[in-house]
Amino acid sequence: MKARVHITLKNGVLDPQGRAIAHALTGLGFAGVGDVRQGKFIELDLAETDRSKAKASVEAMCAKLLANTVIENYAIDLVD
Amino acid sequence: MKARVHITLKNGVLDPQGRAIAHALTGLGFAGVGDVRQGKFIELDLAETDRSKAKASVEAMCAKLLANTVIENYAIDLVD
Amino acid sequence: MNDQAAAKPAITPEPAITPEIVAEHGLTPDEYQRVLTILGRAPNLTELGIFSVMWSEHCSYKSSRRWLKRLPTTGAVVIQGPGENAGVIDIGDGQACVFKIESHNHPSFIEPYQGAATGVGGIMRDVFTMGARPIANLNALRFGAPEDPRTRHLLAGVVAGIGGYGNCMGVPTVGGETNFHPAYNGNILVNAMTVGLADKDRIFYAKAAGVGNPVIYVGAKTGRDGIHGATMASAEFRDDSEEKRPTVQVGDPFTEKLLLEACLELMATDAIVAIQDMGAAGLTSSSVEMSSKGGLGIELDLDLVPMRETGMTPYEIMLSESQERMLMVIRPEARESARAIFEKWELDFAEIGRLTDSGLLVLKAGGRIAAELPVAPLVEQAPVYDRPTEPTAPARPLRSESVRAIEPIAALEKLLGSPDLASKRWIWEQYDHLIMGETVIRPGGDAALVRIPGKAKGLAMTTDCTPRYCFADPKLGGAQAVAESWRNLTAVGARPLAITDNMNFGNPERPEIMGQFAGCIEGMREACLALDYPVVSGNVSFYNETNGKGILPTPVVGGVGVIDDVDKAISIAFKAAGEAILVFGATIGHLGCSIYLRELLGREEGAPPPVDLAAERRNGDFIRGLIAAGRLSACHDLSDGGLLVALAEMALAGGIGAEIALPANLAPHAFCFGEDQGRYLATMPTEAVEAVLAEAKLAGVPARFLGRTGGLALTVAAGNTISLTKLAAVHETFLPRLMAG
Amino acid sequence: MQAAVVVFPGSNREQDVAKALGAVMGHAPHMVWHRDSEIPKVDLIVVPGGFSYGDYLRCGAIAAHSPAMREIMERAKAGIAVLGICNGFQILTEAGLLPGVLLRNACLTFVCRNVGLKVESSQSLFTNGYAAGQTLSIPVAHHDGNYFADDATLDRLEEKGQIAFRYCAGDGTLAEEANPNGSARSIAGVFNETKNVLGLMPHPENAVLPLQGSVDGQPLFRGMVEALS
Ligand SMILES: Nc1ncnc2c1ncn2[C@@H]1O[C@H](COP(=O)(O)OP(=O)(O)O)[C@@H](O)[C@H]1O
Ligand SMILES: [Mg+2]
Repeated sequence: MKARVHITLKNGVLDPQGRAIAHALTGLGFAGVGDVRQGKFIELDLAETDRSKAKASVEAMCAKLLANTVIENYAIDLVD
Repeated sequence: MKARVHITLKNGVLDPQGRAIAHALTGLGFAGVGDVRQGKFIELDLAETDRSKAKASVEAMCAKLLANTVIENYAIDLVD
Repeated sequence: MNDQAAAKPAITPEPAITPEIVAEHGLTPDEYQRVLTILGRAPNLTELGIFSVMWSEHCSYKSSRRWLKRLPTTGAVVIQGPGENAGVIDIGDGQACVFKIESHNHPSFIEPYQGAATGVGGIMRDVFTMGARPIANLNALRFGAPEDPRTRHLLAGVVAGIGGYGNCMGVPTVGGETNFHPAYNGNILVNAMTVGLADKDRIFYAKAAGVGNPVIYVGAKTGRDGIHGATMASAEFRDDSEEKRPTVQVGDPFTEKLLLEACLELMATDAIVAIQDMGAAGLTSSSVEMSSKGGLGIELDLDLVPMRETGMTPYEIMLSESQERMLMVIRPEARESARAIFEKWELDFAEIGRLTDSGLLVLKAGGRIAAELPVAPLVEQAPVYDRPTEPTAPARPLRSESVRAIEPIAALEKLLGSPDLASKRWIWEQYDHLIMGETVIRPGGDAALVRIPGKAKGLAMTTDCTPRYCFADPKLGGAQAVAESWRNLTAVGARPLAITDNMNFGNPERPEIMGQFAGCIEGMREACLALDYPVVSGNVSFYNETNGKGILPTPVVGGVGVIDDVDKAISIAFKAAGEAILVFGATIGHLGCSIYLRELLGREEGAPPPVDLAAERRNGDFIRGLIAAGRLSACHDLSDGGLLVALAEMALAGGIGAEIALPANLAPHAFCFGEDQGRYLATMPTEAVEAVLAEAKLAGVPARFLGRTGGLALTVAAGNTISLTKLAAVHETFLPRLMAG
Repeated sequence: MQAAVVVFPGSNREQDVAKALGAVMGHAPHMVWHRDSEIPKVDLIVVPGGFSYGDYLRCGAIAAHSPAMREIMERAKAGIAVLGICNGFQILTEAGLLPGVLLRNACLTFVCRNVGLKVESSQSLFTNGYAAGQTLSIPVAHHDGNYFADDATLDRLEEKGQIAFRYCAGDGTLAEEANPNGSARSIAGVFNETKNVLGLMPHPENAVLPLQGSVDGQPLFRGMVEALS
């Protein structure tokens, strides 16, 4: 099964990257661009077929490696 | 309205980060991790309220700046 | 003043101050009493927050001040000693070198990448605040045991963070040191040093002047970053503090690069009266520092502060540690020209207040007074503690007979691959150490050497400390740290000028820790005096302690020296085959506290090698003379690991082997791995040896012929040999293997 | 000969290259701030190394859309020489002036060290100071130098002699270990089809003085100045 993980900065954590993008878009003439936040999108192929087991192990992956839980949140969807 | 953009590497484009993640996960003892791909997830606040107009302008942002279409695909969802 | 304060009390509604709130702000009941006396009333929360950060260990140096006074801070080259954002020394030709070291230990343990990155950003701001362009960065790192599960993650993050920030700023990171020891498992050390260059007559200070002059905020916007960072850096870790994490500061090196260029552009004009970066305790310490130094009052309208988040309270605005911000006082007529410069660099520029003659810090928000505090007492009446000290018990000297002998080559092979002696290439290749194009001696040797643009002369720089010596004998260890940095500068041919220091210790409320601190300071004092090597800046980091277990006392010394002609400088690398190898300084084979003892025999004991400052100076001055006269081809000071380790490093650096003989009067392992101080290894053409030995004798500098360079192997006392290929493999594998997991 | 160095917010090797160029030209190049879409009439435009716009989003992506870049594209099409070094190379690829892209280094870490470089072609105004096949020692200092293009593109580049430099071992042989960032076919620098645009990751501007440990970057600047004077 496949796991799709979204990793985003916690609220209030500075996102220089997002700010630079917003600034650049405005510079390119796109009007009305407000706040921009950039996160990561990670897709994993898993051998695991049991949904709940897969969920648990991806949870662990996020906590251990994929996300920096000090400043980032993560969200997991499973697709089979 | 809000736009959520997923930017992913095209097939065949090598993904050093994705590969490193897969390797690290296996090293951490997670079994059955296959291919891993890392992409970007960008959230934009837009002043635009008209769906189709918003869609069109985000399309243009992706083509022009947010994605490098030589190696990347993009997908756009709008949420209001 | 108190009456005034009473007349218009702060009226922004905020929770009443309870003993719990006071405690949460790290103020003792006595300290709070002092606040009440100063104000003649109870503070509101914002005012309490301001007191708590200004009186935190980090900002007030309340436990260390009394001891820091002992350090020699004056000398012929000193333009500005401790007390400003960074130290300033005269390097001739109308130029000044501005440098300082700063710790970011706790933040780096919590979030290694951002903690280290913002540490580098902070120290660079300290240096360019004074009008200097940063020309080099260094860093001193201490991690826990390599096998500790956290070490790899912390090391990877810290190195990436230092590189990520410094590389983007375009400042070369040219040196540092990295050690591992279980004592740092729960408290790593990340000390960052920046060296900058300025015109002697264009140094900028924080002293505010000119009642009515505008107070200008420039740089990044203010968010809720790292609120209470300053108080955090002053509180001992408990395991759960990994849980209740404060908002971590995130660094934006891109914005800092713009801030650097904008500030230097403005500093080329005469717009600036005073300038102060917003570091720990951001707007609070910068505004208080500027006004107190100028003996003036300051009035800020917090509604004018550029904000990144909505609904921030005065408390949050004053305590935010958002990065890449500066506070300036400028001449009113320069307003528009100054604004234009910051707008060109796409940075915020906001006039948020003015200087007053009231002697008060007055904060307005929403048309009300959010805080009103007398500036002078806030600074001058900050608590100062004379904490009880308990001297470290003298270590029992260790008889070298009691130290098992291991065949030198076999021992060398193990030592060169051990954590502290293994190559740190994996680290410094992640730092851009070549940008600016002036790096003459790169990382991997003794001191780094950076040429001064457009001149023949260069600045040598190094960071050094041997914590295991400091633990066994704080006074000796303090002296040794200063002496080793002096020696590293000398080994490349530079004249050591001055130091900056970063005192990393445990909980100062424990007498034995204060004893270590006092001891190290005394030792540093003696060495600085003996070597004419004053302290011009520094930083203290206490509470590096988890669950009552402190780190090894780690007084890191950052030394800076000058060489008149960089073409005369020499590196550690062997340059040619068939050259003579000499050792200068007395070798008696002192193995107490040695790496040999720890790494090969698992023993951390004995007294550290004695430091004879007179000999140190004699030997160093002699070596420097030889280098200046172009009579040496390579030189390396002897430190961790001793003679054979240094010889191997020289051979590996030059890709040329060597053969040396062992003396009859000393046990091989003592001769090869003893850590006697004040020594150098050097190479020279054979013809030169006789004269050099004679001159050394005259100068009272012990010197002895060891052997010759040549071949592709290291050979000790005919027979025992190892190929450079094999040595290089051992030397270069440790870190890459550790980091690959 | 006249040259311009275009400075973006976050550029940081503009002085290094200005010094290296100035030394051979005998006078300093124009330093052009990115917002001035007016670039003076020059024979060579340099896009220097650094972290333009913090390397945010993708290295070079944001700078590639600045007014200055639009002007540079015009000049390049008109045959003016354009040199992109490191971040400059990334910007030129993002702008479509050069084929391929530069991905994160295969090792994932920033790499700063002298590398071996093999000169693939001396037939250009940039490389005429070298002999084809010559090996050089030049520093790299980047996080994203992993050159990537599809095989068809790579084949075409090879056929048309558009590969300027390859990473190599000291003896000139191409080897995995000698490739610091995982670049496809060890490619370190490429020309556009008309060879008036060169992009490369290594920093010849940091290898022009003896004190820098190598002067192998010298011929590049000397060659350019001779060709363009
Ligand atoms: N964290 C670091 N950053 C940059 N360079 C480092 C770091 N750690 C070690 N080095 C470099 O590795 C070399 C060896 O360090 P060290 O053993 O401390 O030298 P010494 O014993 O002469 O003080 C030095 O050139 C030093 O600059
Ligand atoms: Mg040394």
